Amino acid sequence: MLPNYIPAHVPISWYLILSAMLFVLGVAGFLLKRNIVTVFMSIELMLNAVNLSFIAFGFMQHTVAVNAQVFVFFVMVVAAAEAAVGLAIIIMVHRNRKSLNVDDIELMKF
Amino acid sequence: MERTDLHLWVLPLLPLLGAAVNGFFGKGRSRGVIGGIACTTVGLAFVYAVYLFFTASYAEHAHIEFIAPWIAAGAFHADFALYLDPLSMLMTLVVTGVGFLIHVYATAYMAEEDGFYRFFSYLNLFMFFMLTLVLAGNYLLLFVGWEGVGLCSYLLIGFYYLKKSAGDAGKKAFIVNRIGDFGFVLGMFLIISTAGSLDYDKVFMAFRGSSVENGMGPITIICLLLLAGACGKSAQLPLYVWLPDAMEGPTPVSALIHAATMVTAGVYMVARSSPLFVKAPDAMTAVAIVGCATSLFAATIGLVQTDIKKVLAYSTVSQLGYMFLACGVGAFSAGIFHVMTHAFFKALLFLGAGSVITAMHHDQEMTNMGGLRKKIPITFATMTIACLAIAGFPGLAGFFSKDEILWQTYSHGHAWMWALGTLTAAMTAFYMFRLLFLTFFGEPRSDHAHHAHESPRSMTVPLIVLAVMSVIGGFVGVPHVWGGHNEIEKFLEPSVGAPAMHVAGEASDAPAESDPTAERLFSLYAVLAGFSGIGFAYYAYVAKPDTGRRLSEKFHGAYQVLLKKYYVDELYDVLFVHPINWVSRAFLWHVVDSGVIDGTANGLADGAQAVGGVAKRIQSGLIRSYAAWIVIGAVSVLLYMTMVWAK
Amino acid sequence: MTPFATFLIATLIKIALVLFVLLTSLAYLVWVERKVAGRIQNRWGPTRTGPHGLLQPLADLIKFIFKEDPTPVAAERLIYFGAPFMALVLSLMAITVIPFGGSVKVAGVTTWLQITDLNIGMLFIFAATSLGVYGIALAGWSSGSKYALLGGLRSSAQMISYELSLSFSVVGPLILAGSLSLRTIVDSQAGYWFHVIPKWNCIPQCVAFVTYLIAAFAETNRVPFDLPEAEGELVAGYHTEYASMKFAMFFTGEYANMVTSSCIATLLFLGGWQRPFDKIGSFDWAGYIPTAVFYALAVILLVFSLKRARLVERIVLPVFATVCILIGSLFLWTPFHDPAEGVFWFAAKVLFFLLLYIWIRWTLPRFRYDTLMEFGWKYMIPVTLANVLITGFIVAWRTGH
Amino acid sequence: METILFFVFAALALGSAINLIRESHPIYSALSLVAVMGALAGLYLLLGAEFIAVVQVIVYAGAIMVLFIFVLMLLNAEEEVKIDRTKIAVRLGYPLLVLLAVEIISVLRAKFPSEITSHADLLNGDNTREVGRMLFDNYLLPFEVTSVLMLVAIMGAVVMGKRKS
Repeated sequence: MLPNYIPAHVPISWYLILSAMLFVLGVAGFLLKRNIVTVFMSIELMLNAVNLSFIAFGFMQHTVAVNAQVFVFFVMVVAAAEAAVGLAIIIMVHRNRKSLNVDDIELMKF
Repeated sequence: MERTDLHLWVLPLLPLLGAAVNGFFGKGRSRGVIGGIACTTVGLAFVYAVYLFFTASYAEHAHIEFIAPWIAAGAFHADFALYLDPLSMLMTLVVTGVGFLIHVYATAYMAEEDGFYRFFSYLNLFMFFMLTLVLAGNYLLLFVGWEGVGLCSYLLIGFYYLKKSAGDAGKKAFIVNRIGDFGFVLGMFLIISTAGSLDYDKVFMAFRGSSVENGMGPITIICLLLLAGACGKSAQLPLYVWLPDAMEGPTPVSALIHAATMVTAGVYMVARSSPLFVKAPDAMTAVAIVGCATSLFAATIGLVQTDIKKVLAYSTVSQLGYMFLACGVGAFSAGIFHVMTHAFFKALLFLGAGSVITAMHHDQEMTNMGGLRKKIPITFATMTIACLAIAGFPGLAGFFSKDEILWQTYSHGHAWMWALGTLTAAMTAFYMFRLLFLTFFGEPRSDHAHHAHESPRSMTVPLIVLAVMSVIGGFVGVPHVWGGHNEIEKFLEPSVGAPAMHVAGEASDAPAESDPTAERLFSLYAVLAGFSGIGFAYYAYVAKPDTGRRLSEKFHGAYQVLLKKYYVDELYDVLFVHPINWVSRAFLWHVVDSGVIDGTANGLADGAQAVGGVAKRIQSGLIRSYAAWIVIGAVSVLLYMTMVWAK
Repeated sequence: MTPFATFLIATLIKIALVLFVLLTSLAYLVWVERKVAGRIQNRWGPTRTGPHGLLQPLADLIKFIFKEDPTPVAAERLIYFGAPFMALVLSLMAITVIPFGGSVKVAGVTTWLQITDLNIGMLFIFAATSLGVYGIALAGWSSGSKYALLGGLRSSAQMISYELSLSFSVVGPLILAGSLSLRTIVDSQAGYWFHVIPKWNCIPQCVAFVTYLIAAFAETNRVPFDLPEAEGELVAGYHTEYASMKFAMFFTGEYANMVTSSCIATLLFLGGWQRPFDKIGSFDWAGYIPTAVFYALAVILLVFSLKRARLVERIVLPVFATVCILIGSLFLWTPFHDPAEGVFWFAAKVLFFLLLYIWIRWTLPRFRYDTLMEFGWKYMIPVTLANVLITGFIVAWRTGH
Repeated sequence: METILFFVFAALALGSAINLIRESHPIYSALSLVAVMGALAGLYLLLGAEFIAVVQVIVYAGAIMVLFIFVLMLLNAEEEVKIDRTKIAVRLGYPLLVLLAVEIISVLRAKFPSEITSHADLLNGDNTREVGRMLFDNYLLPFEVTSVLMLVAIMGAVVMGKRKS
């Protein structure tokens, strides 16, 4: 646990860059992973990266700090809903196609 | 001016309501219900019109009722506005009144027909459009009604759409009217460009100041174009050809649309535009010539027709010619007066004819009739009255109006037109009584005629009412010389002005109408002409029944020409129909349509297909490649942003 | 010393202390359970190792350490090894924010009897417990055996389901206290109604109290909710494949969870370290209860020792008795009494809950799995939600919003 | 001190994120994602958003990821098969990613010079209350909407889960 009275002196840009990296890694997961659940997880990773940048921005100017947190809160809620539905879909897919490989799931095409 | 307390909108709305109800829910309903709805709506409209006639104040300046904005394009404005002045009031009364009677009549006449609800919804729709036409506050709305009645007449002429002739007749009416409408539309454009508006009051205001122009000025052109439109709608030369064929429609339709109301729309429009016409004497002359020529022309054809409805059709055309003649010589009020009286007796004639036809089991050939006067006395009586009226028997409606027209014609210095008009009057009398005699006198010439029966009351009552109207209808226009006050002229004066003021300049040398002896004399001529016609008809068809045959053999050529209606239809076929057909088939269809248009369309389609064939590969169904595309997009956007921020 | 250094040292000391106390008490909790179980089932429980089997925990420990530790071939090794640690660590984590009493002043440094006071302590506990699932689920999955897998699935499902009702039933007291800091929550429960009934949340929040207990039982996989290790059907549930120390970790983790949940119950519903009795007039009679209790304990021990024939017991029990007397007398010494009293009451209440756990475990039968889930979703959650709503309305009405 | 913690958490986050991609077994990826989330929670704490930090742990790590792992166990997912039907993602993948990273970071560097540091007044953060207040008056409507969204999601999940194929 971080004690409360330590002053902050980490440049915001570091947080932002970190979040950028995480985001790119999420994209990478999306592009390169084959297991659909993992792809889904990389989406979550992207969401998290964005959340981090939200909080960082909010921290940069404390007038919006709380708004930023509320926003992140909403993002989390939506992510939860998304996970519920998405995983249900994945289960359905697995039931029907006996596979979790995104490349096997290609019926929705021309 | 914006007083909406008259609620004019009720008038057109009521029939529209009936049309909607009958059209959407009428199918399978009992005929009583349908007929009830149709008649009730129109009847209510009539009642309200009468109420307005007695209560509303529109005499000194027209009452304009703004309903809703319609078109607002830059400086140009056209609203849904209704316009009530003596002219439109009179027309409304005629339309609703006669219309109501004919509705009632039709409930019985059409009782055996299929598509009963269809018929009545069309009929109500026609009433709606006709009232819109009459009450419109600007030319555009008038044009809406104009086209609407055209549509309804098309639908109703082709009501027996299983009969090819009916369908063709409908199409013919529609197309011929298009020609006229083309002129009308051009006229409206010209009005916009000159007056900047289409609202009556604005237009008239704009032209009031302008001086009378001789030669081809803008006003003259406008008037001529409007005349073209009127010719189309009112079946004047050279566009009259559709009206005789329109007799394919059910008889009530012929009575309502092709005798009483719609065909008079042209006259109404000309009278409505009188402030323009009076500024363009050349156009007036044109109107007069067209009218005079048409009346004579149609009358001559009417002499020899044997189909009862055809005879009536041609007489209608010639009567319309009279009206145009009246307008042309500047006696607009006289024209409208004749519109009214004509509405009565011509409707009566048609309905009577319809009654005869039902009695004859839908046989329209007069050669098969005869001796019906015992069989169907009421019809006989009423039709006799009508014939007398149209023949100008003194004291009946036709007498006053026709007399007025002829006198005005002469008094405005168109002597030879007067002569032709009088001749026409004689012919009119002749062929009308020829019809009467052939139909009702002599011996039955077919077993249908033997077993004819009088029509039901709902048919005879309208006949009687109309007969009464044909008798007394004229008294609203009794000229001073017969001790009358010519109320109708005074009544219409705010709308169309007094005849005396018209035809500025050239009427000066003509004998002024303050010449009672002359006027009496001329009406005497007219009456004599009428009687001579009647007498000759009696001689030819009652006294010596084979006179007609002998004449037709003696003047065989002329007879054939008349019987074939001067070969006008054939002429038009050769001149217009066949060339147009050929051009359409050879060039427009095979080259333009199938070549250019279809080629373009198919080409586009093929192109789209080809592009799609390539582009569809993007939709591989593989999420990851979609993601890759998304990333490519993001990368490019960010690249652009970095570029922008670099500077 | 910089305030930060003192903070660090104090924290470290506290951590060490808490950890020691907790672990030993966990060990003896097992002993207590077995004893009670024995009594309930009309037998002796452990008696051999040490007087009254007091050394049993030690023996168990040694046994755990020296047992063979086979690893299934099908196991996902990394997770298989990691899971027990995860389970234990996560279950211990919650303890860090739990206050055992008021503040204490040692060597001029005042500190709370609590490893750290988070202003969102309650949420932190939730975080820890919600992570607790991982240990079990992963263990079940990684040991590569269908029993373990099913057990893991079951327990994770069960824990997820009951976590909801657990949190909901906690919300009530939180609303009343208007804070997430456990210390504030406890302070909000100070005082008495008519000098008799303590203003503990378990009275206004009785519904939440009951639902919390039920949910806590489910969370800690205790009877009647110990489906994960339903011997009949799943052998031993998620830790079927675990033996020796790894198993011990799960074991300890479970008992730690028990303790944690008991602590939370105490803090939220039984007023934490608040004493249950008001002072009569100015006479603080309740202040002497600890002393009395310890003295009584000493007396009991001595009596036992007289009856015992074996030499060991003759020696050992009096020693315990003297220790008890010492502690009891310490309570008469104010500087010790003031902080320690709170700890005493807190411990007493926690012990009460633990005994409740044990008692129920040896009294009730086990749920069937579907009925368990149904109960959780169809009864617990609605009831707790209703409680939250009503509490919220009442508070809003009282504060006039 | 904070800087150190930042680096620790950042390193943890990045490492686990990389591991998420590197691992061929979904469960390991899931676990590393959990680790990322934990690290992010720590960073939130550094940024004085302790409420969000804890919610991050509870909701993401404690609920969502548990759900993931649960599903993975349910479907007993095994090592992912090394087949790629999509050309573009495989061929363009790495260069694209590098480009993206470079661009984003360059933009960030351009817009946020490292002078801008967080300010301390937020760090004694007891802004849970503020968040709650904000949530229940400024953002009440969104809050309600999200609750409806949740309901819908639950229904959808239940329906799909119950359907027997």
